[in-house]
Amino acid sequence: MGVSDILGLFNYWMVIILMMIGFYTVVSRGNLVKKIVGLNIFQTSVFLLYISMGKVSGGTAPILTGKPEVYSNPLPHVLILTAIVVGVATTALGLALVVRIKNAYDTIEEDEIQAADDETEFGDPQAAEDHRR
Amino acid sequence: MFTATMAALLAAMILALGRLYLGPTLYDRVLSANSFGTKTVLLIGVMGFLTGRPDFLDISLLYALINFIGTIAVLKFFRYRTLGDRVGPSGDRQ
Amino acid sequence: MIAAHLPILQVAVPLVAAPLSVFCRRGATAWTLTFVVSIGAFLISIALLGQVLDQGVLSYQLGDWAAPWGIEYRVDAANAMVLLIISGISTVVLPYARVSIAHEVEAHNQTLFYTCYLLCLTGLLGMVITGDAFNAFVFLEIASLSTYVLVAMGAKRDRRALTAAYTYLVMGTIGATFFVIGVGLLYMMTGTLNMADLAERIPAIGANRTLVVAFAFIVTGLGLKLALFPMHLWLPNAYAFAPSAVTVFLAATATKAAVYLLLRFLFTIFGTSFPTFEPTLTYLLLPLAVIAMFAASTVAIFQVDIKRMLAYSSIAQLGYMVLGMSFATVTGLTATIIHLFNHALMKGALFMALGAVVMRFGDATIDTMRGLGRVMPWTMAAFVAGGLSLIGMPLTVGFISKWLLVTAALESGLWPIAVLVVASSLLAVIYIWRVVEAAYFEPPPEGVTAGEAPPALLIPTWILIGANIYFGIDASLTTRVAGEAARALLKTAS
Amino acid sequence: MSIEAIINIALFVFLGLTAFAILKLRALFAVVMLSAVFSLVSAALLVHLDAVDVAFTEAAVGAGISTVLMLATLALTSRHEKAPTRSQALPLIVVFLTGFALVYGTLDMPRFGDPQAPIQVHVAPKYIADTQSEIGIPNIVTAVLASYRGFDTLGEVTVIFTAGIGVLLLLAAFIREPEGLRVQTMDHHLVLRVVTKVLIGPILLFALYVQFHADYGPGGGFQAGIIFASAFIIYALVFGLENARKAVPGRAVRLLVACGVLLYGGVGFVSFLFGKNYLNYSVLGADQVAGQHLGILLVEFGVGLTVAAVMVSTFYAFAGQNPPIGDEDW
Amino acid sequence: MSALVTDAVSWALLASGSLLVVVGALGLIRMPDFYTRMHAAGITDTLGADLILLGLMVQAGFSLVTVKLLLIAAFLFFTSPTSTHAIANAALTAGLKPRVAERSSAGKGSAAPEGGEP
Repeated sequence: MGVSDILGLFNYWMVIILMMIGFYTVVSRGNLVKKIVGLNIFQTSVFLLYISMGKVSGGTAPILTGKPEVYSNPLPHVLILTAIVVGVATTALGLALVVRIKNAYDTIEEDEIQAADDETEFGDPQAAEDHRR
Repeated sequence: MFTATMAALLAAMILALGRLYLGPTLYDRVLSANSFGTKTVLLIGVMGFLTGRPDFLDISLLYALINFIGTIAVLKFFRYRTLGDRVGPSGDRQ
Repeated sequence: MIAAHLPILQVAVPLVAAPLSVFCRRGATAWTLTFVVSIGAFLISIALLGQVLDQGVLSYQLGDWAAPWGIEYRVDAANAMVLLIISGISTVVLPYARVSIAHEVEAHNQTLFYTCYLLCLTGLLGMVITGDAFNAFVFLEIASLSTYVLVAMGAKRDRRALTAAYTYLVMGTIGATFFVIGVGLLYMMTGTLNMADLAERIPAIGANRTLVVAFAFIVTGLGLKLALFPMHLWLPNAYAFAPSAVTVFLAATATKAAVYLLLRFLFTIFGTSFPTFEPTLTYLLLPLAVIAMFAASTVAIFQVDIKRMLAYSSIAQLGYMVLGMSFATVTGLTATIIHLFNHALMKGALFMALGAVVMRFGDATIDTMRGLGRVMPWTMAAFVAGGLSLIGMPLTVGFISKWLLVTAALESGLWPIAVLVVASSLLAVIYIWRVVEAAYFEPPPEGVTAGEAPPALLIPTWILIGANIYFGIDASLTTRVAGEAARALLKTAS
Repeated sequence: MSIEAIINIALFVFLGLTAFAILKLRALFAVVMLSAVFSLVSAALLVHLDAVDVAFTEAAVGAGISTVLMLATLALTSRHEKAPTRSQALPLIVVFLTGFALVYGTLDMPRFGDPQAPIQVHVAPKYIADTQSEIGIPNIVTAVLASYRGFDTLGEVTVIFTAGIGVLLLLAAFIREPEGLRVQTMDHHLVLRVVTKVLIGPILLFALYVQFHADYGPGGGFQAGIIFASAFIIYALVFGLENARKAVPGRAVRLLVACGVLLYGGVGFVSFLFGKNYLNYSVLGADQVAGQHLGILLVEFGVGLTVAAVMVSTFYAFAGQNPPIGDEDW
Repeated sequence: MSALVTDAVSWALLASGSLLVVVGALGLIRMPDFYTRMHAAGITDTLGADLILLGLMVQAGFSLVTVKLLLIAAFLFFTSPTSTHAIANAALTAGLKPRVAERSSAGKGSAAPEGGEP
């Protein structure tokens, strides 16, 4: 693996690092808003993956100029435009749910919600604790 | 020359990012985010000239707009704790 | 002339009906529109299935752009069958939903609820019918987003519906994002998004690490969506706390669409000759399916909430479907596809019966079930019939599925698996028996008087029970179509 | 190394730092600001990678709408994250496994910028070669988006429609009744009010420009819709939500949401009358190019309508909630 | 010849703009408290940004690009000080005190008086 390979894959590796930071934020954090932010990062880095693969060296934006030019691939751009919309739709719904959860539970921390749920299910928190063991 | 401007902007951006991370008050963060946004507007502008297709300045214009709205939203959030209308006898502050 | 446009009408009609329903001022009007559209979709799917059986694969090019450049709808026996399941269940659920939703969802949300329902239907139909990998993602997301909202509508009864919806949203989005990463890598290596074109180009590339990773991400992403065993955590609460009619619809259709998509990607796009195809099926999907069958059924036995018990049972049943596909034989796939259909019938009926209980008593815990055999005789009779089908009694559809599955296992020379399939049915006997015991051998609590569910709930329930028995006695039609679908997926001549 | 490579690396490093800071910080407010920055930087990167349309959208969505919605959520919930209590081992293992799988997958990838990569030689060249003759507009992205893959875009509009309906279903019941409550706005912020008043007109003009210039430059219905909505949002922020509701009532917005989808879906059906397949715009005009042109204009308008209406109605739903935060929190 | 002149002018503008931007950013990170940081960032940013945009305009000559640059410059010219003003106002009314030697203890406690608002 030479220098050209490393440069040629640098974008993808950086994208993967970003993806994994986002993914880790989602799965490891207990705060519901933070999870949504994590999802956003995860999705945005997928957008960068698609767009990186569409780039052609020396190419330019795929808007015809009338002159013979090299254009970058327009198809990933189209796909990602759609994906961005999906992303914002998910964010909006997720946040709406968070607002409702806050209204219903008075907290947006996963473990406190879990404790409240266990309490409704098993009566008192102690029994819930026992049940989990 | 564009390269030098670009370098200056990137350096300024990373400094603003540092302030955004460090805080300490929320106002510092708004300020640095706003300043970061302005630099991004400039960066996109210069980038267009660097690649020889400077006709995508619409994006810069949009950034400037979004940056402004973001700042106003943040401030409204600060001052009234809600993006809607602050209501009730408590008013905006005691 | 219209016959040529049937594939697009299948999706476009509910899609356009969704915004139309926003204009309805009353929930009842919106319901009527939804019901009419659903019947229309059902008729279209029947016609499509007929066309496919007559003429073979149908292809419809949207905007008249030729296939790899434009988006193509491609209907063969496999997706025609799934379309039929989705639109059929939707049509049966809606009369049930009218009463049940009026009871379980706030009055001011009734109209938009049906808009959301239509969107869910659109998404499910769209992701099944399409022949384009990215288009499948878009419609998958329409279905998922509307599902999150539909599940959250259960919050009027229990606030846990909100957290269930949130968990589902996070897990579902992770699944969808994995899927998109996989599709992106596929696109990167082949340059195309059209499924048929992908199927042609992938074998030509040969051994390639990027394709292997794409394969892994698509399987994982869809696995999350279909609640494949260790990735099932979102499902039980989502089913338990959603409004009853939504639970019925989701249990019978949503995971089925994901199973179909997995089948399509595994068999049509990657194909049996793909390097990681064999090992994944034998060493990953098969063990996971077996674990799901036992673990989920065991957990189901200890559930207090019967809705959640059935949700765990669904995870076990999805195990059967994945098991069938892991054999990669015509019989195995036939078993999977026929179980898609049969499971929709039995789980639909069971959840409908429970919905009637929830409507009367506010919940459906094992405590509530005490003495219900006398209180709600018809509802409980339906529950017992559905339960027998779930166990796999002869003369019910459950038996047909299990029979085919066992045959497929024996055909592949895996007799221990065949034994395990039969053994896992015993677990189903236990958890169904718990309910039966409470309902028939315990007296109803003080003050509970006999009172049957309204006919609007009972009739759809019994229609599904009737279908359970009809297709259990005469399975020739379903086996023929499922066999056809299996052969279409395996690309063997029929 | 060329200057382009350096910009590329620098922007990626920025993104990495921002993402890491988001993971580490527990002040949610800072997290939201950083996520806006993340969006801005990734949009700059997208411009650098020639995806001007995408950059346009990402900035409007990520730094604009998402940030405003997140701020609204923070205003209604809480602004501090608890320290994680659970074990982080399992998530870490899952994430590392996924990451390594992906890195393994990169090894056989075509290198960045390779003009001979499969995606540069199979489907896409036709779009670049034929857009001028078949669709007749210079912006290839718009051509593919609205015509070649127009059905995806119909799906996209449906997705945003779903989100709009979903937010209404979830939050509408909790929107505060306006009667009899003292409405407080940013009235005393004289500077803000003057500047906003001056700016709203040009912003709306800019939205129209983006909407109808999509054939020639970056932009389109989606971006225009967001800009249009942001004019309303800024008006509501400065002059009060009730005043904005007076200008555009919630019910009207809800119907507009539906109208956009109907327009897009309806245009598709017109092709049936001429015996063509769904979403074939060629029949709309005298010749193919004119028809495609008109079709794209119509569907882009539908997209813009729905997006703007969804954004406004979502903002109404979030901003109209009762804030549970006490003053002493600050 | 004229090309040389425009280049020189534009470079001078770009260079001074860049310098201001960097200085402002340094101030943002190095100054001791919020108000001084705001002073550094707010003022230099506006001027620096407009200088850079002016430099680009000189490069572009008379074209649509210049018009767009002019719009951006005008927009920043309006919004940038407005934002800074609004942030300062918000900080002050929320009770964040400037770090002033000694005398600051006088008006401690409640937020700035109503009259302090514009």
